[in-house]
Amino acid sequence: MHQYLFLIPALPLAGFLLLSLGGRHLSRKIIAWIGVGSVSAAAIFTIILGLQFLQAPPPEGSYTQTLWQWMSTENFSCAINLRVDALSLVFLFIITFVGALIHIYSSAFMRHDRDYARFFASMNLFVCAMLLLVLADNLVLMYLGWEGVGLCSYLLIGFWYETPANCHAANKAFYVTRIGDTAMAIGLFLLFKELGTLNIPEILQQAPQHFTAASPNITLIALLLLAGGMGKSAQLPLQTWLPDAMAGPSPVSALIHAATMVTAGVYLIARMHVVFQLSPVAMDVTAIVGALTLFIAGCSALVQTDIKRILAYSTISQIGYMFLALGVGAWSAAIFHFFTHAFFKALLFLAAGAIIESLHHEHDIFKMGGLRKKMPLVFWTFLAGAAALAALPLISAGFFSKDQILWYAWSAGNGSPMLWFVALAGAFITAFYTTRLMIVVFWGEMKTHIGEYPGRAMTIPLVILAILSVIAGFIEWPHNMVHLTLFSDLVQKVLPATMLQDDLPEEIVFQIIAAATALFGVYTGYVFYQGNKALIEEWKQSSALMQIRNFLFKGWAFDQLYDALFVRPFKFLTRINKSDLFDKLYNGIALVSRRLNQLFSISQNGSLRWYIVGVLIGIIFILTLQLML
Amino acid sequence: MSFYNSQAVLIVAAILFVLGLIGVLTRKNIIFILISIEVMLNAAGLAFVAAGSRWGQPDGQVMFLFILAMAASEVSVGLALVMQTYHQHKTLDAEKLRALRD
Amino acid sequence: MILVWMISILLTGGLLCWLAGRRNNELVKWIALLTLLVDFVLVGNLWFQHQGVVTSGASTWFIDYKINWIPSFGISFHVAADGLSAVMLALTFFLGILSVLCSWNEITQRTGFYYFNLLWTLAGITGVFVALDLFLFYFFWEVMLVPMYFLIAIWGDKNRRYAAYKFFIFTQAGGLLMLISILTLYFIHASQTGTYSYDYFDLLNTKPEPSTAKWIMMGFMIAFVIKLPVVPFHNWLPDAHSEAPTAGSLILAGLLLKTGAYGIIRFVLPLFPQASAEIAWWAMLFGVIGIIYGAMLAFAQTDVKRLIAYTSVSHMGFVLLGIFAFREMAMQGVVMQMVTHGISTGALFVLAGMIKERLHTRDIGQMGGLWTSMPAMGGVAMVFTMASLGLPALGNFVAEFLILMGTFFVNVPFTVIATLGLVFSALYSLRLMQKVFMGPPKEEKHLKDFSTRELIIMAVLSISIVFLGLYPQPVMDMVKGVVLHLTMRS
Amino acid sequence: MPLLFYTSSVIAILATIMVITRYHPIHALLYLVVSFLAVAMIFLSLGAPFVAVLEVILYAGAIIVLLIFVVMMLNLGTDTATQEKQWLQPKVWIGPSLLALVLLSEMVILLMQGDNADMQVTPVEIKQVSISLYKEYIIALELAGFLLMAGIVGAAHIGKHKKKHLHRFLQEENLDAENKKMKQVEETVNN
Repeated sequence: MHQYLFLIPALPLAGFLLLSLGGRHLSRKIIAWIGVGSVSAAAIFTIILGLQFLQAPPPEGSYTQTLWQWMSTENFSCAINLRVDALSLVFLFIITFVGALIHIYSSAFMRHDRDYARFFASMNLFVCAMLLLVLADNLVLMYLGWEGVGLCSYLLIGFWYETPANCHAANKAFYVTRIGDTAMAIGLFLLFKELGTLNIPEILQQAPQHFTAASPNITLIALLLLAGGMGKSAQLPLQTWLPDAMAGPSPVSALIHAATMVTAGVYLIARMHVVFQLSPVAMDVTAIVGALTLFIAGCSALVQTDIKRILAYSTISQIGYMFLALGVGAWSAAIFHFFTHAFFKALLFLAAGAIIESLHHEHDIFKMGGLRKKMPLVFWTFLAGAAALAALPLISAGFFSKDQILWYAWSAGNGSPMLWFVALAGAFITAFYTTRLMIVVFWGEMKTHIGEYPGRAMTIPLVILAILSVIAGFIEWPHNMVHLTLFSDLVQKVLPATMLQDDLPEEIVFQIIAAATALFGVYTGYVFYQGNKALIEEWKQSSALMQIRNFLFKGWAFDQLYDALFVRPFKFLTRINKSDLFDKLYNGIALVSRRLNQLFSISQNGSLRWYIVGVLIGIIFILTLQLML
Repeated sequence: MSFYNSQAVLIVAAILFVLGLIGVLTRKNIIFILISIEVMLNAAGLAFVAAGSRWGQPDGQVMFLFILAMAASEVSVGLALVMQTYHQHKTLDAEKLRALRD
Repeated sequence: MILVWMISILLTGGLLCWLAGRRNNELVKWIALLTLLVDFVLVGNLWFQHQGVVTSGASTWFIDYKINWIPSFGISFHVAADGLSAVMLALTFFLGILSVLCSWNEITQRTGFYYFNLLWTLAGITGVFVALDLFLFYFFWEVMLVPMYFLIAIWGDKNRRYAAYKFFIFTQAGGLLMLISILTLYFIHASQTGTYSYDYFDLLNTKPEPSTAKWIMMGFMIAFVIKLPVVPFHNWLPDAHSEAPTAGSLILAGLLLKTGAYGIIRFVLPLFPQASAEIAWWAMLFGVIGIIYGAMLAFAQTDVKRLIAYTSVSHMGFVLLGIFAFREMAMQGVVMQMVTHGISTGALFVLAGMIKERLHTRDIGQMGGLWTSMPAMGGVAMVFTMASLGLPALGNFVAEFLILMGTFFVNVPFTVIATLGLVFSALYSLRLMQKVFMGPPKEEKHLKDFSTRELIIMAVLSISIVFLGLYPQPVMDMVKGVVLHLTMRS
Repeated sequence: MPLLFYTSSVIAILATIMVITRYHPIHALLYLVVSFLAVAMIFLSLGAPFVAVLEVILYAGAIIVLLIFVVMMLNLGTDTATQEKQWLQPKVWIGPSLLALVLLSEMVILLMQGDNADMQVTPVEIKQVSISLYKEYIIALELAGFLLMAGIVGAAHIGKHKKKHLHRFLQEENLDAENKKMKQVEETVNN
């Protein structure tokens, strides 16, 4: 089977090529078949491959397929090599499976769009690039996938390019992630300089021998890679692009900006875990970045009114959890959260897309309402996703993964009570804004007339994802409950087991606190938005609170800050120098010679005697010199 | 066999040259300018011949011959030009012929 | 001998075009196209004969052809090709064919003379890439310059005179400095060995005093650096590129700039290893300045062609940076950059020309939303803007990645700053894309998408940039011998 | 012989002064002849009889004749003299003359600094001159020949009386005039 590994990325690529080259001449039906079919086929291949992998794990822990030599010079050589191990397998599964569902959904969602072919071409290209990212066995190929998904994200955010705001959002996404990518590129250079290879298995093998733990270089490498991850995964200093990226169609938000691409940073760090483990500083930074991000983004999600922006901030926040888990060394917990998050967040976005489409592209949640009765299917699926997001205990996938992270935030080797507390606060906030979202959208009275109900192609993916959002957590239970650790067993073939600190309180205490926090969050949300609505109205009168609200609404004003710090100075610099400083220099030279020409041409007045006097004075001058010397 | 002060000859040549130069500088009529140029050439030739005599070499005289040839062709071309100028512009005033101006 | 054929085919083809231009304009185009196709086949043949031959230690030259020209001054007609020349020749004829194709309908006046100039410029460029006699090199250097001047001055845009003068004065100033250096080297060689020779291999053995060598090298260096161009000397480039006809911009960006880089690699480094090592730091500094400064200027431009022109300044900064790292990897990257930049920027200029044909403006402000009416062009433009910002899987990435990684070993701060150039390149590339193809459509007027001819041009360019991005190894193997030789020496 | 030299020098200088100060061109030319003859005498006294003869024949003869012809052809007479008188104001000539005198004084000073030896006049034979002319200076001689040739051709070409260039609108009138002329000529021939 694994000799057909290349087909997994190649199928979507073929889909992309077919659609981009011939898309204009194909009917919508064929376009949908190609677009959905290629990804579905890839998903089927992945599942077969996965089953084979699970049944008969390869002795070296991975399947490898070499396609061709990419470049080779001096001591550097890298090939187009595909490699599947347990970690990539998890990602492969999510990308192709969730990807296929989203493709099915979008075949209906985008049915009226003029650029149907372009949409599926970009989506297929994205899937291909994302697959390359996780299948790459060297960092250069991974960088290819990394930038490739950035491109597709750009293309799809700006899919409705005729609205300038969408283009700005697309550009912003590209610029901000590019900053991270550049840092990552520098990290690659440094890594290559130190180790002489960019092959991932070799790096993982050689790094511990080559670097002493906590040496400055390894810290630098880890931090640079982390910066790359922060850009792609919208973590703290580089998170500003993701809320704006919601300008793209909803399936795009579901696939790229929730389930897959934004977790590339998580994948990168998990992939390079050896490098990170060697550098405690980088681990701490990762954890702190994750904790801060989850808190900051969660706070922003509290006050958003655009349904997709709420989900976007919650995505940032959930990825913050993953980073936190990575930072404390809870590798498998991070990946597990990625796994469940992919289902429920994709579900939420798809459901939100269905709502938005039914309500004539209305994004504002306060103009929705009362949809519980009108769109029961969407309501129930959304509820499943929201429960997972809020981590309702035991009945949602999100609980199992988030509970693990919360536990490890305190107990893992790098954990600390402080991190745990922030994560707990985040959990409360999450539950609160999820409840707010649910209540405002589905309860109350209807404010907008429903246009078109979602068709079957849209509801089936919702149902499948909803089921998964509930049951996906059951494959991994906390130790003290049911001893079922299918997921971590699989992932720990690649990632190290989580080290626990000694001398810890009982795990059950944390679980109860976490569960209670989530429930308390839901309760508070209920109180504010359903039980005692007057409180909010009262708060709206207070200017101080409104200022805080606006500050949070603007995403802690990071955009304004960057605008003042970087964007405006840069634009100013380029504007004043538009006509090129050096041009002035050369024009100055030209001007001087022209002036000199004018000056000397006075002497050329056509008078013969004048010229002769000139000659005479010259002779006298020379003779005088002769006499003087 | 007779003796001269070699400086004296050259000073005479210099005086003649400068006189020619003054002519060139002060006169406006092209004919006079040409005449003055002849004087200057002649003075130069005198200096050559004097130098030749001083060293007893024929080179000075040879040079005079070349100067002569040059003066002849110069004056013939120059006079042809004067004629044309006069026909076209009806003047011989060098100050009025300023086509060389920038 | 095959090299002589290449040049003389171009020269005679040019003359034929001129002659035929009096009778039949259609014929002229076919003659020009045929001429270049023949040359392309020749260079393809050369390539396949010597493919994969990595000569270590032995001579890296495939072909070496030398006859006396003016023996009393030690001038010979000495042409030779190694891997580097082969790559550059292939690029020359490839872009040459495309330049003929893209001026197919654009040029309607004095067609014969136009193709004469085009072919003669290409002949000059070919000569520059193969000449191994410094006098001959200088000769071709000028041959390349003068027809280009006419191309800009006659068939250019509104401000063409100014641009042509500027182009000519800048490059000529550099050329004259180079002539002085060539002559100095020639006389120093004569005083050391007693024989007068302009031959490359003879002059390689010349060892001028270190202080003298520095000055001689500066003469060469300034000439090449103006052509490249490097920041303080780049001002001719935006004007020339934006005013030239499409094919002119294509050749300028794709080939003429590369002669500068080629000159540095072929002449400056081997002739003055000591001196070039001494200025390496400064050269790299100027490379980095060029990367950032060019990118910032490109971001500010509102004229499409000017914008693209400034991106060339930025990209050529990488070339300078890579050359003076003296690393095999960086040098490989430099060669790749020369090839891929030729293709990608050339393609962008061709696109700009096509847009101008349709909209009759180069002002970005008057464009917008072109994707709606011209989706194919939008897609192709996307490919090349992405190439220009160094997206992996496209050729430019390979080049820039190798250069930066090679340079990282030598000078970390510069590399880091140069890598930041990647962010800037994203800024200007996406700005270009957004202003031209995205946003609300400006005009209701229906614009025609690609014609078949245009489609062929762009398809060939796109395929080659993707191919080079995914499988650059043939090019890298081709120049490996040369690069090894160079980096060993220095 | 020194006496010959000094007297002829004085004559030459005086005559030249007269040349450059005359208003009437013919007067100036006549003084020029005197000046040339005096210089010829100096040549003689320097032991260069051949050159002296050439001076008389070519300068005082041919060139002067050429100039006189031109003066006559252009009919430069008293009108020119009065005009010259107007032109030659002190403010016109004082400045240049002073400059020229500065030059003279500098030259004289330089000459006085130099070779002060009394020179022995050794007459140089014509034969010697001829030999060196045709031996060492043969190329220069040929070039002088070219120069004279060019001078002749040039003078002939320039001196040719060219038709005035007429604008095409004026050509018709001109043709009419020519036709009339032709008719007149025919008539006279017939008569």
